[in-house]
Amino acid sequence: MKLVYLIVILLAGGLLSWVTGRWSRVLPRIIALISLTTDLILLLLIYKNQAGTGTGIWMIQYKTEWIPSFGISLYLAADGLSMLLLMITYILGLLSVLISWKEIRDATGFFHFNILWILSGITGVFLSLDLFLFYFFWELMLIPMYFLISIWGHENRIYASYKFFIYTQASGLLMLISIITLYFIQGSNSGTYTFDYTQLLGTAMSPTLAYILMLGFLAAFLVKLPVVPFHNWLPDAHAEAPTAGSVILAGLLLKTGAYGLIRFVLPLFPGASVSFAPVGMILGVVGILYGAKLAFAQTDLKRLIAYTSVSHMGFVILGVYAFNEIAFQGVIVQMIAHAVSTGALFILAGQLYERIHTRNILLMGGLWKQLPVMGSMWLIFALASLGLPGLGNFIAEFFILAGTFKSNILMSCLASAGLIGATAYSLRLIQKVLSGRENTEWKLKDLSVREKLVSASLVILILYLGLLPQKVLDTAKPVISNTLNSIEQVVSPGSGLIK
Amino acid sequence: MNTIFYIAAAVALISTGLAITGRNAIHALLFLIVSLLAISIIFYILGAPFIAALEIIIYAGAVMVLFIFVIMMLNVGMERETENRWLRPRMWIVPVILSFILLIDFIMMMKGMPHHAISGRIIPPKQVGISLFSTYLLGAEIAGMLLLAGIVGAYHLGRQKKKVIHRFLQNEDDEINNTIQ
Amino acid sequence: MTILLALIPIMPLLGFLILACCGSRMSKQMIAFTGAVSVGISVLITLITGLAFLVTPPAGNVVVVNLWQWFSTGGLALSIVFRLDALSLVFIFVITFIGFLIHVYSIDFMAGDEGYARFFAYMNLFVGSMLILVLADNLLLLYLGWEGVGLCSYLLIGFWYREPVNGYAARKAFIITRIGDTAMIIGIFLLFVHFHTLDIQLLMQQASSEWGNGSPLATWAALLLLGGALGKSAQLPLQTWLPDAMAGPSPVSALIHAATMVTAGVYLIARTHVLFELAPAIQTAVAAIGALTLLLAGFSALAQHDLKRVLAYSTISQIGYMFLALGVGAWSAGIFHFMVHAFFKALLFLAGGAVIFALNEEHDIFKMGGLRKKLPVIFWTFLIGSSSLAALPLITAGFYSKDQILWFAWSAGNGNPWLWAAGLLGAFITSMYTFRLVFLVFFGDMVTMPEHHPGRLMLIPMIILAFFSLIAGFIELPESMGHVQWFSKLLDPVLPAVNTAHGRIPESFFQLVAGTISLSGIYLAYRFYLKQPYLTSSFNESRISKFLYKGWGFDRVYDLLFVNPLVWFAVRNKNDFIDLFTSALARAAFYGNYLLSITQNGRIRWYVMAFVIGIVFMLTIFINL
Amino acid sequence: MVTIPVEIQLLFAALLFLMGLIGLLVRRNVIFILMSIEIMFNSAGMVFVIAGSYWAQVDGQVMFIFMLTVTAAEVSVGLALILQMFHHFKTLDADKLSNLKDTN
Repeated sequence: MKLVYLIVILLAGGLLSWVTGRWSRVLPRIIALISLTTDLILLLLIYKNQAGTGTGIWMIQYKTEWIPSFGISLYLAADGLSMLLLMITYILGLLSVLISWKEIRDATGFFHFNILWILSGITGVFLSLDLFLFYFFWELMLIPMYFLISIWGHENRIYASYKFFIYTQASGLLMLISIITLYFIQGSNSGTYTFDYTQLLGTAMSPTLAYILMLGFLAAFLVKLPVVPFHNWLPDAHAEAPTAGSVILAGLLLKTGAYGLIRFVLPLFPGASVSFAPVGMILGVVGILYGAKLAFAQTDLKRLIAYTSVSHMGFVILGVYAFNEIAFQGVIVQMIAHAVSTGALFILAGQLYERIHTRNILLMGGLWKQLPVMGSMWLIFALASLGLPGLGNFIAEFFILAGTFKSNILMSCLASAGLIGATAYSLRLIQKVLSGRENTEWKLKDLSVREKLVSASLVILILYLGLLPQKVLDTAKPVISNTLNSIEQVVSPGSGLIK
Repeated sequence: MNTIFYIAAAVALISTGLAITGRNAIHALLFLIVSLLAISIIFYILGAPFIAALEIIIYAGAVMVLFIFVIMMLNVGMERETENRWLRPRMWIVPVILSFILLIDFIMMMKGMPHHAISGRIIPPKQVGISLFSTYLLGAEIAGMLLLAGIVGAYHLGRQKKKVIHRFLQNEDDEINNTIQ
Repeated sequence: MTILLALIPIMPLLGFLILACCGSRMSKQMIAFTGAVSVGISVLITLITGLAFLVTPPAGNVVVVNLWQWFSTGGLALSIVFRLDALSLVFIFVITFIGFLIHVYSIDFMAGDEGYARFFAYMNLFVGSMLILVLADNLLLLYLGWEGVGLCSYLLIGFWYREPVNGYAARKAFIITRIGDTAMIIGIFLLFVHFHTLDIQLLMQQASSEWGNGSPLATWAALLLLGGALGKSAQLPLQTWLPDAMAGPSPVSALIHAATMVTAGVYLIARTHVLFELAPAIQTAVAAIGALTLLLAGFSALAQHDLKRVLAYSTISQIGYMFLALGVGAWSAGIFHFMVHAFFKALLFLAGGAVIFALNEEHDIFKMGGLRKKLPVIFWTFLIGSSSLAALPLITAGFYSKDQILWFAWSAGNGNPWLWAAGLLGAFITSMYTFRLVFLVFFGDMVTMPEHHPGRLMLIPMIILAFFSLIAGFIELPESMGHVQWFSKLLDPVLPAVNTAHGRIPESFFQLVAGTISLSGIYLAYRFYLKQPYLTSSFNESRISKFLYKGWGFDRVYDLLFVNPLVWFAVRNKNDFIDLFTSALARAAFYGNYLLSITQNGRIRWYVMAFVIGIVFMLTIFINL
Repeated sequence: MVTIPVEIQLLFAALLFLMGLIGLLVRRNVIFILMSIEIMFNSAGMVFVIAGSYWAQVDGQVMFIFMLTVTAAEVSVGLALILQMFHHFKTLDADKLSNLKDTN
């Protein structure tokens, strides 16, 4: 039941802030803060008493009928992976409310309604074990995000929001087809028609059909992730969204794609996934290198950061298809570390935009003189993004590349070249923004206390991930071994694929 | 009788052709009336005297007179130049080709019918009346309602509203008024 | 004692944290105090631990301190562990001691700079990272320090960030070293996948027991690690960043780009010498690269005009000597030269920095001259450093270390006369370009008057370093003169001794040759640059001088081959051609809409026509079915 | 008695219909358009009558009567619209009334 509260608190908080937004500009913000804090505390409580109602790898689960005649149930469950992702969801959620404090002045009620509803959609995605429910939440997070971009975005927001919506909606529909097909196949096999994930696991079907259905799921997740030929929505959406929108998009929405891969694609279609693995790895490597190349060429600050996401998410898919524990751990750390580091970069870009009202890095330069604290923050997170050891992204990339090296040496070496690309674009970013001479005369104020608080918490998080990642690794371990087992059962144990 | 049918058919086709090609609306209408009269003869030959009568009374009489009224009211019957401008020879090509294809389609459709001449037995008006008010009673009532709706609609649409002036003209009037004042 | 060991890297890091957090609110005295004292405490602890280590060697000759478990997953468990053995002891001594002196020097040198706190913060971070690098027990922690020093190098090269050129130099340094680092991390993957551990000692044990001599895997592992070493130590073909790195402040050049960071490659190879011994081909490659680099860089140094660039090429060249030593298997000789080089090269940079400081940021040696009288302390210290670099026989430390390398280049198992000849030629060039500097800067006519006079805090470190540049050689004397082996005995538990093969010619003959070569180089420089300066100007005009000045054209080749095509592609494809496909879809939809809306023209007859065409079409089809 | 083949009669009706169709497609004057529609209606009704006569049934004629009412209603509304159109736009050109088009 606690899991339902997690979602309901956000939904109710969203409605409340919309209503109160008529009377006050500040009230919605406070309501959003309160509901997110409540969720975070609740989540930590659940995490602490994890020996709850759960069975197997699930720490806690809740199931009740929703539409019994179609076999749809309200089936929520959390394991280590969901816990980690939910934690980062609420933390980034809190931060995105805090960073919008000054930025958003129009329709704050509706703004916070959208934020809270996106977050509740994400919560639902991370918790649902019923495929129908999952799809429901998958769409739930889409529509408020569309509003967020199209109402509070920058100049080109309408184009960006359409593009975002069409890409994700179209790919989501492909997943819906797969879900329904799976539902009917399983129903005709066993006689009980259900969307229950645990019962859909291990549905017997021909390898070709499984492959096609997997492609349907992959369409949704790879677009969301995004993987290179389907990444075009991302730079536009990230660049045009308001800061909070960019943070949530980069930090959380992209993670739902990675989460879907681990939670649904691999366990539901283990055989097909194994045969897809070489393609997946190639997609990952292409994403890493091509994303880095594009990031290097950009002149729009937020677009640049957006393309670094493409590059970093390439590591995720590479690690997922390496099929070994260390790579999986890397994927999970990468999801969190990327959420923190890219989220922080977008926050900084937003704070800079508030001050100078441009995103063109050719107009910036020499900002270090006036903004030393902000400059240090830029430096830290740019370094995180280039994978400096001691920060979270390094652990992730090291694990992923080491794991990939076990299964495919060539791919690992090519992906390692992405580290050089990351160095090139991160340093270019630093140089164009912070060093050199001032290209434009500005009188700027350094970070305020609120902004320092936000940045400092992210710095602590990224350092924690880089130096003491063991807690995260332990939390994620059961999920990983479970997923690997399901794949191992399909692949003949002696094939040497899984180590 | 057959000869009469063919003569009437020829008259109907020729006068219809003249009606649709005519430049002058009044003349075209008159040709159309001739065509309708010829058709009513055909109806008579086919053994439907009541329908023949209706054709003359309602079509050739009432409907066509309505047309003439409207043309008279609008006073547009004599505008040969506009019609000439509107009717270029080129414009006839495509419709005629289309109609020709359609005609071939019709003929192809009729090919499969059993060869059977028409009996020409006369069906008296009484029988029509009985059928109309027994089997087709509901249809007759709906037709009545349709006519009512037609009347109301025609009245509403045809009413000359006092203040219907184009907004550009209205502004012009206002300006004129202003200058006068 | 173990906890003290952990404090050595922690103290500078603590200093960094304090300066980074509150540096902007501290007074200059406080900043200088925090920066220098944090390193100073490290020096003290190093001396205490070092003495304890020497007096009562601990069990197994190592001290290990385990701080916390870093992570443990997927068959890889790593901890933050510091491990002190003789090799790391030499390194931490050099790092903390020279680091401290340079901090003291910087207090005066940087006094007028607005980024005072930033400078000391970066310097402290550098010292901390470098100490982590050399104390690391496992390869990943070593890599952490490795990248940390790379970062500090980047930050300090671009310290004067307002000049875009400095920024480019910093970027170039970071990216080129990162290329080497990437090779290194792939090597780490290789080792991890095969041995499921990254603990250096375990790795070395398992490698020597599982991999045979010359096995392909060992060769690959050694090659990849060598890649990292080449990048960091600015050896061929990744040497191009170091001359540009001179854009940083002089103390930075002294500490990072001469004494410590650039020798990290030497440390790495010495640390993983087992792998290199298992891969003779790669070890030979190390020697060959060293020999080639020392020659190329030496020749380039002859043609430079910028005081610091001469020293930079000289550094590349001297590290070439160290690589040569490592390559022939003379491990302790390489480390010995590292230590001696750290003293005299740091001294040269500090003295050179003082000259530049005195002449108000004048870098061109042809605009200097006759400073001997005006700046006597700088002159004498610079002269001592130069003599040591030029390996002036008997009295300088450089003579003993370089002589040892030359001797082993001939006599060691992997050595051969070619390597020796290259080293000898290098020694000749070295003494020539070194005294070219001395003669041009301190002798001849006064060209520019010194405007500032370096303070005491700048001079004292130079004097101390000069002292060490002279006497450091006496802890390791060759067989023919005294045969002192303190240094190599110290390193014995870590690094194996050299196995000499070609020992027929007596060592003293080689020393004689080396000494003569060194002196003749000095003499030639004297003839060239002091007695017949017109020769210099004609040489400067020549095409070969231009070629050498540009560092053998490596930069141009790299630009043409790699940088320009990549940048061209990146800039041309800024808007991502894949987007064209998706926007083509959108445009097709728009065009379809446009076409259909043409038909929506509001004309009844048009609609009827469409109607009729549709009917004709359908009827025709249905009838013919 | 009449012995005209039913095909000929239907062909005649079809010819009339097609003439009306041609008129509808070609003419721009709304009055002529309305007249063409009348012709088409009439020919369609004629097919009913022919069919009724063919089967010797009364229903064809009943249908014609219905059709007549439809025609009457249509003509009255149509002519009223023509009046309004002329009043508003001072023209009878059907192509001038193209405000329904998609404003692109």
